[in-house]
Amino acid sequence: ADFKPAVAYDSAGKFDKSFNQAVFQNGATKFTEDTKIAVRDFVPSNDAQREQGLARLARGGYNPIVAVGFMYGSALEKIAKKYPDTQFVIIDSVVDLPNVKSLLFKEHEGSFLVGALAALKSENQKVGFVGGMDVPLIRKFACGYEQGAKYINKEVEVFQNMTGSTNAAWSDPARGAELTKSQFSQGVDVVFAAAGGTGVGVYQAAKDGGKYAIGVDSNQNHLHPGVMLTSMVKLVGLATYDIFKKAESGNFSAGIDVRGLKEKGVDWALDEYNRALVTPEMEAEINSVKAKIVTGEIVVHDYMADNSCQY
Amino acid sequence: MYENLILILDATLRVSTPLILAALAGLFSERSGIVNIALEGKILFAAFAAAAAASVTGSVWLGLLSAIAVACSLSMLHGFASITHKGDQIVSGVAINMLAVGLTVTLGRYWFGLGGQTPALLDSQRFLPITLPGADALADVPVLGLLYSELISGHNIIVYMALLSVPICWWVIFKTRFGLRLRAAGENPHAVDTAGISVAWIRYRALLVAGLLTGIAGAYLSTAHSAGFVPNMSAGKGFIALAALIFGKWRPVPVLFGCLLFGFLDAVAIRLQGTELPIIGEIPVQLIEVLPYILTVLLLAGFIGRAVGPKAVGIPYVKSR
Amino acid sequence: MSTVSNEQRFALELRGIDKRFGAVHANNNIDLQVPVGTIHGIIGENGAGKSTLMNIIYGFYIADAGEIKIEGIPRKLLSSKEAISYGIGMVHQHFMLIDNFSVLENVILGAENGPLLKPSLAAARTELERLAKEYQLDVPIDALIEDLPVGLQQRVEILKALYRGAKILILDEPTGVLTPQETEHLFHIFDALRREGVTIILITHKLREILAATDNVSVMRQGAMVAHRKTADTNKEELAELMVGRKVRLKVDKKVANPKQILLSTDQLTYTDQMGVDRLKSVSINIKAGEIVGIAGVSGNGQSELINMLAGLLTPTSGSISIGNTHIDAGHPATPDSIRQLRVGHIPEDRLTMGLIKSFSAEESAILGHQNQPKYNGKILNKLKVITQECTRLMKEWDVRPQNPKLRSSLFSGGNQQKLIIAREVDQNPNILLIGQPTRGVDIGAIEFIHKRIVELRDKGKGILLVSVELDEIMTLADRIIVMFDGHIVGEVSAAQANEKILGMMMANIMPDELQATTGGKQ
Amino acid sequence: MNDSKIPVWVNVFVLPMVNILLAFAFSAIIFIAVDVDPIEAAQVMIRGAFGYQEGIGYTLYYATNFMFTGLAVAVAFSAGLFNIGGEGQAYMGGLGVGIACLALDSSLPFWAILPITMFASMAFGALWALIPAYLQAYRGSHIVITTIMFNFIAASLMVYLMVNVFKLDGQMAPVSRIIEDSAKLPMFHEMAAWIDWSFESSPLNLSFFIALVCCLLVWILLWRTRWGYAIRAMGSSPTAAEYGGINYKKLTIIVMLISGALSGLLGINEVQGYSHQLKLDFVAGYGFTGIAVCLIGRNHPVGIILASLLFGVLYQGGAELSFDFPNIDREMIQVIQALVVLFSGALAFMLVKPTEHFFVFLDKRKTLSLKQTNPET
Ligand SMILES: Nc1ncnc2c1ncn2[C@@H]1O[C@H](COP(=O)(O)OP(=O)(O)OP(=O)(O)O)[C@@H](O)[C@H]1O
Ligand SMILES: Nc1ncnc2c1ncn2[C@@H]1O[C@H](COP(=O)(O)OP(=O)(O)OP(=O)(O)O)[C@@H](O)[C@H]1O
Ligand SMILES: [Mg+2]
Ligand SMILES: [Mg+2]
Repeated sequence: ADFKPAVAYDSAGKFDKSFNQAVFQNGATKFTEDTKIAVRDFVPSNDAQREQGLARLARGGYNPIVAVGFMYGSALEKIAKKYPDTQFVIIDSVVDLPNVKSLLFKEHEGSFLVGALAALKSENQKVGFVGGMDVPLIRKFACGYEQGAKYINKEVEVFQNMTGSTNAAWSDPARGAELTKSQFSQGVDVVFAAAGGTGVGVYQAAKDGGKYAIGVDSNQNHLHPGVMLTSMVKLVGLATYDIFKKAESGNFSAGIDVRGLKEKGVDWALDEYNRALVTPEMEAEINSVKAKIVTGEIVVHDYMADNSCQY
Repeated sequence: MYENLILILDATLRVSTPLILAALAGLFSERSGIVNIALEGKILFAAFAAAAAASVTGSVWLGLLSAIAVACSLSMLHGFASITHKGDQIVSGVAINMLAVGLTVTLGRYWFGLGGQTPALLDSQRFLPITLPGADALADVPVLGLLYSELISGHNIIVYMALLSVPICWWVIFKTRFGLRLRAAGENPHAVDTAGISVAWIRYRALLVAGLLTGIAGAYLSTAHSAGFVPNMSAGKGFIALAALIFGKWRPVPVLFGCLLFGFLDAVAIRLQGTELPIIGEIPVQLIEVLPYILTVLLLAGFIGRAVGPKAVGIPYVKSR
Repeated sequence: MSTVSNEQRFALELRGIDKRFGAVHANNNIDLQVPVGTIHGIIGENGAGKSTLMNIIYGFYIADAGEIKIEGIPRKLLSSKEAISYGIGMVHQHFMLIDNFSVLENVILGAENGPLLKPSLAAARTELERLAKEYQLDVPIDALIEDLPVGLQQRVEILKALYRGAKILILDEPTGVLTPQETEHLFHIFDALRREGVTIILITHKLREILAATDNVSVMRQGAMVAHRKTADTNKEELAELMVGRKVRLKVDKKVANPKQILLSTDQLTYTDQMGVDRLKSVSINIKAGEIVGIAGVSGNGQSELINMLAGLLTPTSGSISIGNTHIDAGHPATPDSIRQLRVGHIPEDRLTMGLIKSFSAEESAILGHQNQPKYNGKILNKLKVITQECTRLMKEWDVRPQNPKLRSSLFSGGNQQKLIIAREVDQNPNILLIGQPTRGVDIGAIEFIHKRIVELRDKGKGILLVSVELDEIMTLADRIIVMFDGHIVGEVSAAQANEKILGMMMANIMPDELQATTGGKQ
Repeated sequence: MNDSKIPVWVNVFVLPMVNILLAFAFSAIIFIAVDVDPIEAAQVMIRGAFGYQEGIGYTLYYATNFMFTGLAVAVAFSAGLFNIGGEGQAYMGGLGVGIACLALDSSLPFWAILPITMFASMAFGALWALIPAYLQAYRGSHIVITTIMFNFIAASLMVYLMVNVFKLDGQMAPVSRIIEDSAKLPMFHEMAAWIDWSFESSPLNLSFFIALVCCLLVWILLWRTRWGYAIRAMGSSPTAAEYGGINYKKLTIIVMLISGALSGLLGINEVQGYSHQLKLDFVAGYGFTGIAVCLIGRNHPVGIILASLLFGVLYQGGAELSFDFPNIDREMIQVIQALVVLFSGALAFMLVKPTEHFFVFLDKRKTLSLKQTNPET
């Protein structure tokens, strides 16, 4: 009864249909269901409140505290120093302190897989990418996706669009739809959205246009069966669940934890909703690519390593 | 090339539709003397109402009706503050915008538990594209076929409604009694009052028309262009519409062209994005994104000279000497 | 003229009308009877409550108490709409026209006969043509109001009322904007209307017009009705006394002027406004020390532009102004500030929008234009004490009431506002004083006071330019009178030569025969 | 309206309070609608804002931002200019501070950096206001529209710079490096420690005092100098101002520069005082809220201080509230704010008439009773 875990979500909130929601559903909620231990949560309404929220949780005796999203980086650094006895986890960023676990994902590896699948599926040899806010993290998705597509076929053309450069870019499905339609009009027939709420518009456009779309972060295959080719899942929920479990049994470990395909941090989703779209050949091909990445035979370039997509 | 142009124009129509409706809404209210920076909030709330009602009742038409009802209610609030109580019209506009952002999400979360989103709408709960007669048959006719099947046919009903509303608005404003009184109220409300006509009632009616139009614009966003409501989905369209209104000097047809221009810019920007241009290289996405704003400022500053609005716009009407 | 018999029908009867605006008791228990088919004059000082009373009859304001009978039937007027339907029409002091509408559109506004405009417009066109013929009320039906001179705008207002079938026509100071000839024409129209059985209520400040045009006259003072007279039985002096409550002298004593050197001269001044309209056309005048130069003309004929240009508010399009050694033209524009430095004072035509700032305290308004003077400022901070002291002194010297420098400017009455502005400008001891409409909206008592001070200034050797639409005022004060029409100077007459008829003709751009010889010789 | 019989204290204090209370009453209805006990919520808010030192610190820290943007709106408004561009100007001001700090923090001591950063924040904010000001003065473009446009442009420019220029390699978030201690503004708890007062740590910092000084300076400027005279004259009556020798074009530019500079100072609080790095979206709507602050504060520095406190309480108390009540989120707080703007701003006159009638009624009763006591009057 003394175990009081907490999650501080990013400002998009825990129902963003992708990233935060994955932590909420597959992490916090699942943990509560399994253990009947309540998970406290917090959503900041502005930047200043991140630090404040973390401090409040720490002072309230919550432990461990998971901070979702790189935006928490500097706030967590300050608070973790102030509360050395509390254990913190930060997702998507690195905070180098003895009581902080930094959880990173190799989104580029997952994106590589779905990029490869997109190239296999595309009849026109043209695939598209629609990003949300133009930040390096999203370019990392795009870069991995491009590499995957080109790995299948050097001639594949990859169209990339970013929805915008402000926070609104995460929640502008109308623009997402327009970007997607524009790509379709240029011949694209598979599109991958890494755009938060904007993705909804991308998938809808794919549905309306009779094309294929790829979901992100959570498994979004169920949104439009027959349209959603697959989803690049980032298993943040699972990771959170693991951490809570470990912490509950007193096995919290600080340090950097990078999860790629090998560590089951990212993956592609194949379930009853997209089964019909993925032929056995494709499945085999993707699985072999996946194996090669896991063994290190294929090294996927990380955009954020050098801030460029040269590979 | 030609095909590309048609596709860009096609996108222009889709993107411009909410702008046209909202700008015409602004036209009605500003012509009657009420500055309307609340367009943004009205569209947003209407979009929420449309999606929420469509998803609960399963009928897109009920969604549209609720959107109109909600936008009209906000208009009445606007009127209550700025007509009945003679408050500052810009301030009540700002308040309505804030209210819309907050209340849509609060209610949405409480009702649907999806963090402010509404559930995704099924096809039966949306306005779907309409294929005009003969579009498929004519599609292969050179030049005209594509024009007809891609650009003219294949939009949802609201797109056609928006285009149709331009001549209707023109006719109402310039050819009817209501229009005459409306324009008079925006120019010289004292004259209207002494002619035995209630300025307040005219302005309220103008705001109701604005509510109707923004309601349709909102419904377009969430039930036609997209399939559901997402927080903040109006994304500045109300402000762009306002710019287009000024741009078109408060006249329906030029306003239409203003909206189409901004829509066109948007459509082109989407296609220009990420392309390497000779010499300049890749244009930063941010630059393309602000192009409509920069252009509006430039046009406001220079090419179109002074945009002189209705004389009495923004001034609460008070009987006096 | 007409005799009021006992069985006479009244078009309008008021009993005990009362109206307050906050603390102001604008109408106090007013009774009034207007017989059918007569012209009834109402006079009173500014703020006496005339417009308020008329607005009550017109249903624009609702009286706090009292009753109204129209054609013998008691009516409760709750809106202008009802008043119009009972046959009341009103031409307001400030015209109620939509500038960018055509005459036709203005006429049908509120009197359309259906939801569509087309039939209404057609019907109105026919009716207007009939009215125009019947009453000599010609107007270009399709012209925009903003393109019409004020005289025609006023006709549109009258047509509006007639089109609505007005049987009782109220005109609030209709002659302020007209030339004597136009006024004459207006009175002819009144006669025609009266013959048709229309009752007319005429508000004016000009006693002469009351005597010339009305059958009966009522006098208001401070919200109350103080007297009713048959016009035939009264005279100017009595009316003036009734209005002000004491005897008034209508003439200023002044010696013959003794002009000295030229202080200011203009050479071929031209001004084209933003709309491309030529407002001033080759205007050359000069002002000498120790004289008052009057500019006469119907308002809107370039006088405002001329005085504003001399004050540095407008830049000449071509031509030049010389003040002492300073030369001003398009290339060397002046500003209000630089003009003030040249010791030119300016009493603007419109005191409420230009002369003072309504929301400022009197003392703040009393430094407008001089706010940067060292005596009011330290290095950074204002010298508040000095500002208050100076304003108190001015108020004492000029009898501005209430004598409270902290009171908000808008709370002073029109006459007192005007006195404060004149005091401010005169107190700077300027060499040249530009005066626009010094007594517009000022009561007779204050007029007398202001006129005296202006003549005193002249006698001290100042050069004064006086713009006024009141011919009486110009003729009383000016030593030379320049008449303007459509932006140019029609001619000049000396005070001795001037009379109403001559000036009136010149204001209509006709050179009277008497003058041909003299001015011809002079030029 | 103000010539009425309503006593000054009612007009200045009671009516604004009643308006705010009305806003709260309507908020309460919405609270009840989403199953939250409004009284409990109010208690949480008040306790969160004032109940402990850190809360107070946060409240005042938010208030600092509102003072800057509120003053900015007020100065422009006094001159009759509606500056809706506080958001973009503050953003640019922060950029200026950030650049100055990043360039100088390792080479100069604090006392040398502070004037430079203050200058930078003001200069950047002012420059961002300059273009709309110029367009208004010389081209007649609506300042409301151009400043709205410039908000969008500033946001995009910032993103471009953050992503392409300031972001650290290998760093996830588009944030700059954290500035050195030498450039950081002293935090309030640090300053308190100098005088042996132990105050809980909070983001409250020196800029709070800078903001207070700005309030004083703005008051002096507007009400005690000839320039303020000119500004107010132009705002009250442009024609009279022109007559008074006040140059509309020049003054428009100057006023907007001052307004922009005040908005820009927000950057001091956010970048140098609180987050110690450049990041996206640090303005977070404070610019827009400044409009509300100015309105509720009746355009007067003292009113602005009080209104800033009110909004500080709403922000901080609201944060506390959303922390404790799962049904309440930041959007709910925005609803309260919107209602406050609606009732205190747009519906500010709603209660004037009834109040006036009330006092006229009181007046009549008084004169009546006077008459009864001494019948000869
Ligand atoms: N709408 C109003 N609100 C407040 N006070 C008013 C209003 N209208 C008129 N008053 C006041 O009522 C009084 C009478 O004004 P009214 O306009 O009737 O005078 P008037 O006789 O027509 O004067 P003028 O000759 O200047 O036209 C004045 O003291 C004026 O200040
Ligand atoms: N809106 C108002 N509110 C309160 N008091 C007013 C208002 N307008 C005028 N007053 C006061 O009412 C009185 C009459 O003002 P008004 O302008 O009617 O005077 P007036 O009779 O026209 O005087 P003058 O002949 O000097 O112009 C003045 O003492 C003035 O201070
Ligand atoms: Mg009057
Ligand atoms: Mg008066």
